[in-house]
Amino acid sequence: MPRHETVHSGLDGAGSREVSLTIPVASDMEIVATAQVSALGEYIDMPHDKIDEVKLALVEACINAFEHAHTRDDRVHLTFRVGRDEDGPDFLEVEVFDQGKGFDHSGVEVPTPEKTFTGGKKRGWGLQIMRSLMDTVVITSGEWGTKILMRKYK
Amino acid sequence: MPRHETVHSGLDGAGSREVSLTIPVASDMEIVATAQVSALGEYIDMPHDKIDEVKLALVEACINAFEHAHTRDDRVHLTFRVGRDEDGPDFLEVEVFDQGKGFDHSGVEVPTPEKTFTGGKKRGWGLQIMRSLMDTVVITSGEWGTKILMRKYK
Amino acid sequence: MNESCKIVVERRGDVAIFWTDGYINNQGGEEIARQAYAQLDAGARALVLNLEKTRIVNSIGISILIEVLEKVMDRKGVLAFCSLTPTIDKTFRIMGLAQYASIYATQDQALQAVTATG
Amino acid sequence: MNESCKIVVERRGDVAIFWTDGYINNQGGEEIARQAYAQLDAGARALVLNLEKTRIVNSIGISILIEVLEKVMDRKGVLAFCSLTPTIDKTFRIMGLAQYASIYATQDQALQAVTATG
Ligand SMILES: Nc1ncnc2c1ncn2[C@@H]1O[C@H](COP(=O)(O)OP(=O)(O)O)[C@@H](O)[C@H]1O
Ligand SMILES: Nc1ncnc2c1ncn2[C@@H]1O[C@H](COP(=O)(O)OP(=O)(O)O)[C@@H](O)[C@H]1O
Repeated sequence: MPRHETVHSGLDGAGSREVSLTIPVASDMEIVATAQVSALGEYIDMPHDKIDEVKLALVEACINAFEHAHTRDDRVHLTFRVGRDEDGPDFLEVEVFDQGKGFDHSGVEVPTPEKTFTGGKKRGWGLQIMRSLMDTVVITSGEWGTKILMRKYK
Repeated sequence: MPRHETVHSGLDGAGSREVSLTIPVASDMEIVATAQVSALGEYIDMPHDKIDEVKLALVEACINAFEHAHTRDDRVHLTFRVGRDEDGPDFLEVEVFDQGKGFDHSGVEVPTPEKTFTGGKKRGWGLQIMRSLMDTVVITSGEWGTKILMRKYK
Repeated sequence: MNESCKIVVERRGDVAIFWTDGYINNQGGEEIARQAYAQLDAGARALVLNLEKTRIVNSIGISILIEVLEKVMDRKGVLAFCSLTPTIDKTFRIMGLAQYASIYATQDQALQAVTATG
Repeated sequence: MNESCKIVVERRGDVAIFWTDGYINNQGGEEIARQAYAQLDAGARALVLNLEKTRIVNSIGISILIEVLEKVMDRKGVLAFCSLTPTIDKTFRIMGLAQYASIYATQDQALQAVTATG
């Protein structure tokens, strides 16, 4: 018997790199959640600027859930996954799930700098920022709530 | 209607400062989990040296669950709470729950430096380190698994 | 709760330099706005926001900074940013803040530019 | 996976200085042990472990460092640690490592001490 048992290798199976985090609907909890992005981003050696981009996308998704969703459980459920496409680079995936009222994202007006400056409508940039900073963003929403699935390659 | 809706205040209700994190039984996931200790420790302005102590206690509890518990779900379930005793200082509480085989902690031999050096038994320090670094440690264990509840005041 | 943004302001002639430290969300943005308007009321003509110690500005924070920018422009003042992280710079460009405000790599460059437009 | 500990070793006369960077767990501990034994085999008499860039050493890592210490003492060598965080220092004291190895605040102090015992 070896004297120092090693911990599991961590390279086994698909589910083995999935971390889930539940945060309360409360101010600054979106920042507490970004710590997980740093930790997993560093785990796959993602460059720091890209980690920052994932963090901001996560912050935007969380504050949307805090502000708009009116969640039934007063919580936001996050799942972080690290993985790799076949022969591709590693990625970090973030899923933001709220059990709120849902919304029709196809009906959301796309913001522009012009409307923002001359039109007086300053808000409405969250989804756009997520799409700009992440490689893929998939939104599903219904009466059950909203799920934002975002992926960024390292 | 104010133009800038504020996110919820975060000071409401007891459950509002509880964050739960589930990690896979996989190497280095204990380090990924410590990111939550930093984030919540900074949230309550806990001094960095104390945050480091909570991190190590968490690492020890996680690697025990990885190494000894043989969990049924291949996961370790962590809950972090920040709170305050009446008129007391803020605390950070960490709960480490595994659905493993359990153990009788009253039967665990208490290590000493002498046994470690002359006796050849180098391991067996995890629980002792948790008790030394945290203000309170409560262990409950049974056939359902093990729960380590640890608290540190800031 | 040290997540919230700390702001230090220094007045140099008719220029006010703001150093932020930490997350700029709605509260942080509103605090910057409050102090910016106080500086304008006290005669400042140019504002330089040094975000060196800020790593995240959320979209609500930026929307408030855009309001500050508009108010500064209304008063024929100048607003400049400096020391942005690449992600903050990118977000300012996405939202168009970069089209209306000037962004400089360093505080020295920002100060030189706002002084030249005096 | 950059959680794992990086180790840089430099030989100065019969002293080998080890700089660790990152988490010392079983793998990190075993890598230190491997390189420590290689240095002893290559004639090093004293080992200085500078942990300045390590913030966490788990109990398995420490148990391996204790084995290294015993092996060094068997060979009449010297093992010294320096630049520990308060938490690592505390843990080394709890486990008794501090009773058998010397711990110094700085690398200079450690080098001076192991050279004096030459
Ligand atoms: N999780 C959510 N639940 C319900 N509605 C949402 C959610 N996320 C976004 N929305 C809706 O989509 C709109 C656009 O969101 P966003 O682009 O982030 O801008 P903003 O939050 O500034 O309005 C919101 O105003 C809201 O109506
Ligand atoms: N989560 C757990 N599940 C089952 N057994 C455990 C658990 N944690 C600790 N133990 C038991 O308690 C013993 C002492 O643990 P510890 O003090 O951490 O030292 P070590 O892990 O080095 O043996 C372990 O050897 C193991 O038998």
